[in-house]
Amino acid sequence: MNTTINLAGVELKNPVMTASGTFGSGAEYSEFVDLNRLGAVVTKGVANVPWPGNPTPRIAETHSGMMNAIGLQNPGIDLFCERDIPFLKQYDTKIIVNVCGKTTEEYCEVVERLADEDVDLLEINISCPNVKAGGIAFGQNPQAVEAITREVKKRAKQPIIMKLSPNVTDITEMARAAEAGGADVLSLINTLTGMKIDVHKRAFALANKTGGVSGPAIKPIAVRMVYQVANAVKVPIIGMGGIACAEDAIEFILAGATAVSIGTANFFNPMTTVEVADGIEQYMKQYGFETIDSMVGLVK
Amino acid sequence: MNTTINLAGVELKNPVMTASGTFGSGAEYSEFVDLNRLGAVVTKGVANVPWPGNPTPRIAETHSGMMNAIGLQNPGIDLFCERDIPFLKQYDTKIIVNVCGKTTEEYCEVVERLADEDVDLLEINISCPNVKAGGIAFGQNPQAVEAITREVKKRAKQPIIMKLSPNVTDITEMARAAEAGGADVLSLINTLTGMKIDVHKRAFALANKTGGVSGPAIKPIAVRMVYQVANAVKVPIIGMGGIACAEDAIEFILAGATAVSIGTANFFNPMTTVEVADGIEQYMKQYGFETIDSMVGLVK
Amino acid sequence: MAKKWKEQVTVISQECITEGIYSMWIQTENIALEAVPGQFVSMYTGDGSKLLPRPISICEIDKEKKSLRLVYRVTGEKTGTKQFSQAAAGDCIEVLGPLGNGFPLEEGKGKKAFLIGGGIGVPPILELAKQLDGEKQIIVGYRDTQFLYNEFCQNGTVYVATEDGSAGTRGNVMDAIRANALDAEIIYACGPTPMLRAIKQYAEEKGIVCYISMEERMACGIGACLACVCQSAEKDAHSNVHNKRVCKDGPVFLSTEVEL
Amino acid sequence: MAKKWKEQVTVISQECITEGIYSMWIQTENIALEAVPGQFVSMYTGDGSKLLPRPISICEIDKEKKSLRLVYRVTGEKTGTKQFSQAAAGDCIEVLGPLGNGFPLEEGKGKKAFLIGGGIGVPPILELAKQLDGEKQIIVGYRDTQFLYNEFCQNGTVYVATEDGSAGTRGNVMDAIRANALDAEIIYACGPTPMLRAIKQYAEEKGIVCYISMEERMACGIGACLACVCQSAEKDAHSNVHNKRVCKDGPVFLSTEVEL
Ligand SMILES: Cc1cc2nc3c(=O)[nH]c(=O)nc-3n(C[C@H](O)[C@H](O)[C@H](O)COP(=O)(O)OP(=O)(O)OC[C@H]3O[C@@H](n4cnc5c(N)ncnc54)[C@H](O)[C@@H]3O)c2cc1C
Ligand SMILES: Cc1cc2nc3c(=O)[nH]c(=O)nc-3n(C[C@H](O)[C@H](O)[C@H](O)COP(=O)(O)OP(=O)(O)OC[C@H]3O[C@@H](n4cnc5c(N)ncnc54)[C@H](O)[C@@H]3O)c2cc1C
Ligand SMILES: Cc1cc2nc3c(=O)[nH]c(=O)nc-3n(C[C@H](O)[C@H](O)[C@H](O)COP(=O)(O)O)c2cc1C
Ligand SMILES: Cc1cc2nc3c(=O)[nH]c(=O)nc-3n(C[C@H](O)[C@H](O)[C@H](O)COP(=O)(O)O)c2cc1C
Ligand code: FES
Ligand code: FES
Repeated sequence: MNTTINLAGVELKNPVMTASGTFGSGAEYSEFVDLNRLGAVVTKGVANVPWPGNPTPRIAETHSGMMNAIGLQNPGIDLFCERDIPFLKQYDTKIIVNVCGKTTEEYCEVVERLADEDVDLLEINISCPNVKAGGIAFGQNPQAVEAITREVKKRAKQPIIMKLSPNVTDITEMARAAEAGGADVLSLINTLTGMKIDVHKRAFALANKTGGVSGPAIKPIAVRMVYQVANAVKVPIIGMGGIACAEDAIEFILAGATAVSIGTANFFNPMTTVEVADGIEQYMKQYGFETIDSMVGLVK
Repeated sequence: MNTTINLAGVELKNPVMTASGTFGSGAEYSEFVDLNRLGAVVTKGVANVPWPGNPTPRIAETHSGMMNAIGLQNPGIDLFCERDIPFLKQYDTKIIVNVCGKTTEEYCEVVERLADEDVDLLEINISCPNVKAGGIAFGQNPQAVEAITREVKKRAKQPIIMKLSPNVTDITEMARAAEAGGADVLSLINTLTGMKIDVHKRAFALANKTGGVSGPAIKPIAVRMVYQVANAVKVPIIGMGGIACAEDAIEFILAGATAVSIGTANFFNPMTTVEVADGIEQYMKQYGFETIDSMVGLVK
Repeated sequence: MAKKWKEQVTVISQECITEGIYSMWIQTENIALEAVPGQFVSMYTGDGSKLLPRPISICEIDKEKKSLRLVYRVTGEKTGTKQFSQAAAGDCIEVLGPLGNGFPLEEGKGKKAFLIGGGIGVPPILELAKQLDGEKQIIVGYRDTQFLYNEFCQNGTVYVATEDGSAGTRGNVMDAIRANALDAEIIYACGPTPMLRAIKQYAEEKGIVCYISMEERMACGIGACLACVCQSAEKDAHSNVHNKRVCKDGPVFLSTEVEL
Repeated sequence: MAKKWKEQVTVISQECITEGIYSMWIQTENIALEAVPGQFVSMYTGDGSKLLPRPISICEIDKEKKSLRLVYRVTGEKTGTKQFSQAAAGDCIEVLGPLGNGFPLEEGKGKKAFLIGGGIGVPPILELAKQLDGEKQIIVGYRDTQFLYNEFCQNGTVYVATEDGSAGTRGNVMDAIRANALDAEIIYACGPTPMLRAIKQYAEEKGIVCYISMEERMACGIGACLACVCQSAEKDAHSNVHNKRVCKDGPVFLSTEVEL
């Protein structure tokens, strides 16, 4: 049995990775899980300069999920390269840097800055509001998706993962646009935009009014989108959205994902990632699967 | 204190109604709740002819929600008019008939057939796949939304509610299109498309592969959309999606809904509708609200 | 219309009767008074993430104590049935019932009857066996371990089939009927679809009246949502299409009414 | 790095100590051994629809028995804290801890100190009072009913403020300090933001070292998600912006470090 997978030429020891923004750069969770056991660590989104993020409250609980409006607080690419990459290099796991920006130029600056760094893949978060397009996210318009993919791809030394927004009518349109622009891998889904109102305070639960819904609540929507995208493009897919156990991860793999990311579940079970890795192995043994690839997209 | 509301000239004794498809035409739930206590009963979608619906399994449980692919099984407008409307006329509640179809003509046929029936409002479910547009739902394209609204409005004797699909990039675009087409009221949200895979059987949980996700899991997305639409159009809004208690209903009202519909919650608590009606009154007393209108859209 | 209630029932006792199969007595206020054999209840987990009912057949009815016995299988680790199995005497569970139509007892009066249960379809046959007034040949099929055997023996002649041959006839309930050269004038059956399909065919070949109890995923449990339909042979009066609702029109159907 | 554990702890005892306020002792395996005053734990509800942790301060630590006391308010009907309040001795709860930095005890050694708690910020002051080695003036403020009063009396001189005047000084903790003409060389405080703001200002005016324990909504509880930040006066070394994480860099901060 072999759990390795291949993402655009990068071999991961298993398909289990972390979802950006839920795992920092791994330091905090390294107290709970052996990072060497993970296929990859995907870092919190990093921008060209430090971002302070949104005012608090930044999170709220929802039924079987949560809502966040962290606002992409990050220390900026310089401190990130100096501190977070060396930390992760101590471990035998792949490093995927999640990149955010408000303009194409900002994304490109980060991507160029990472060219000489020892990281394995770049994940481009295009759910960020595009300031030049009046704040609608890059990921909500196929032309914008293709354009930013192309610009980033031109400059990237590492293979690029385009991370799709689920807040769209037709996710396959965005997936095809990213593929056309040169994406090596697609990851999905980012959070669904939500809102919560405290009826007793008659105020928004989040200072930002809206936030991104994540966790088990959104899993059926995420599985559907992964299935649709897997049937629309040729590049490999990293599936995520509500994965909390091995069965959940396998659901995404059977729907068409080559790898999976675990986000919100870390917050209620810091050992989730490793438990999922173990559970996938067990499942493969139980049903006699020799490789991950033989399970990818098996349910049609 | 006064809980009445006005929807396009129709006065409802309170803002609580049922969500189409979850309450039949009221007969079954009349064993648990006094239908006289409801602002309105919204019936299961009805088409020009009987529809057999989808094969089973038609439903699956999801975290804090469920997924359905009933496939709009319905007895057809003739039997409906003969049996369901007279049943509901026994009660002092408003009757809202939910209408479905596969073509504009089919919708129009139902609407015309209802012209002389004693029903108060029509709710047009445009989440149905538009067979002439290759199966993409009417509600996922603003031109289609405006066109079908216009056609239906032309023929309808009763005020029309256009029921919006949440599976879109920008719900306000659809809301404005419906308003432009002549919608008297908007209702939202219908279900979010999801998928579930049984990893042990390696098969879809639903015979239809995909289904519509409803219940508390989707509430934050529904509240966000109601808030957006309330700030984009002038017509009143019926809010729904995961309402299970009075606080949930009030959350929608504060976000901008004039009325609320209760769907999935009926399945786990058949008394939900009446409990919500009672809870709204309590809330109004507690905080000194004299009318529902004074709460609509209060949180900005 | 028969009355139904949503009640907060109290667990009287809970017991694991064989691996993975639990037997629970619950104290109801009204449900037991109204219940008839072949009806079921909807059980709710109380966990906010598991909202749908778990339909469970009524295995025994004690009208005097207003209590019901439910016998159910735990289907997996993080399931609702697992949660029920952890309830102890005194704990409360939300239950909706009694639901469905139940087995028609009048039709079987004084007749030579097969009462057939397969797997987790065995439990409802027990109360049927207790209440049916006729010549009762009870045929129960299991994969391996039996349960409720002694209770059945008090209510008729019992024939057992096990797939692994560990007890009674090796094979299924049809094998047991053949092996014991049994015959009947009326059949009542509950169990997995392949078993029901075989019984339906057998009954129709022999021209015997046959009632089968069906299963389907449910949401409302009371006939409103149209989740739980099965295909009917004729156009159904309520649906106006070839669909009947298992939760309301069933779960017990005449074998000739439905397509399997 | 101090060790943390996610443990399935057992409830030793549970008591309602005043209306809506509960006191629970839990049996841990490791958490209590590592815990210091001012730290907190994340409690999980076990209900699949309520996934986020409820951060609760450590009120008392019994290293010998490896147990912790948690004193918490039930905030509403369908809440996680309501669920905790229904746990009985023997029940299990998932807990992550110990979390955060805790109150610095060395700084206060031998000094004349204010130990200030307000409302549901009172509990962590108890273990602090037990462990701090100095002249302890404990000032506790309540809306109406007091709790933990007797326990405080065993660990210092106690001054009470109540908003309704039902005990001690009518008003808040600052009113109690003024009414009793108290002074101090160091301050430790936990309570609602307006109280902390007043104390911060008081301390800075008097030039006293002051530690305050802050609250914010949390998701991870260990410093990874950046949900729980407060604004820092200077650029923070970790975040590289003016934000500190309450769960990891705090919850206890020097009053001069943070903006309120
Ligand atoms: C009329 C009727 C009577 C039944 N009587 C019994 C009985 O007496 N004893 C018994 O052990 N089982 C019985 N079943 C099957 C029982 O309902 C399922 O095993 C149970 O719902 C599974 O729930 P879970 O929490 O274990 O599984 P989960 O996987 O957590 O269930 C998820 C959802 O799927 C539904 N579901 C899963 N399996 C089934 C199934 N086979 N049939 C219907 N819904 C299902 C659940 O109700 C729930 O909504 C009956 C089913 C029906 C329709
Ligand atoms: C460091 C720290 C220590 C605390 N110590 C105590 C204590 O010792 N005793 C006590 O009674 N309370 C304490 N609190 C407050 C306590 O965390 C909240 O009252 C509790 O989380 C509310 O949960 P719930 O299930 O009652 O409410 P719900 O409304 O069900 O909570 C929903 C979500 O919001 C979060 N939340 C709600 N209110 C607060 C709040 N005030 N602060 C942070 N998160 C909140 C919950 O954790 C949960 O994630 C502390 C908070 C922090 C940050
Ligand atoms: C607190 C939080 C912060 C997040 N930050 C980022 C981010 O910086 N970049 C990004 O691409 N996605 C971010 N996400 C989205 C997640 O990576 C993931 O796509 C989403 O949460 C769905 O997965 P989950 O349900 O497993 O959490 C964040 C999610 C959460 C909950
Ligand atoms: C079983 C089921 C059947 C439904 N049938 C219809 C329908 O016929 N027409 C329609 O417009 N919406 C239908 N809906 C959608 C609901 O009316 C409602 O928009 C949605 O479920 C969200 O509300 P909820 O979360 O309260 O259920 C159905 C929903 C469910 C769960
Ligand atoms: S479960 Fe709703 S109709 Fe049967
Ligand atoms: S709660 Fe995640 S950083 Fe504090």
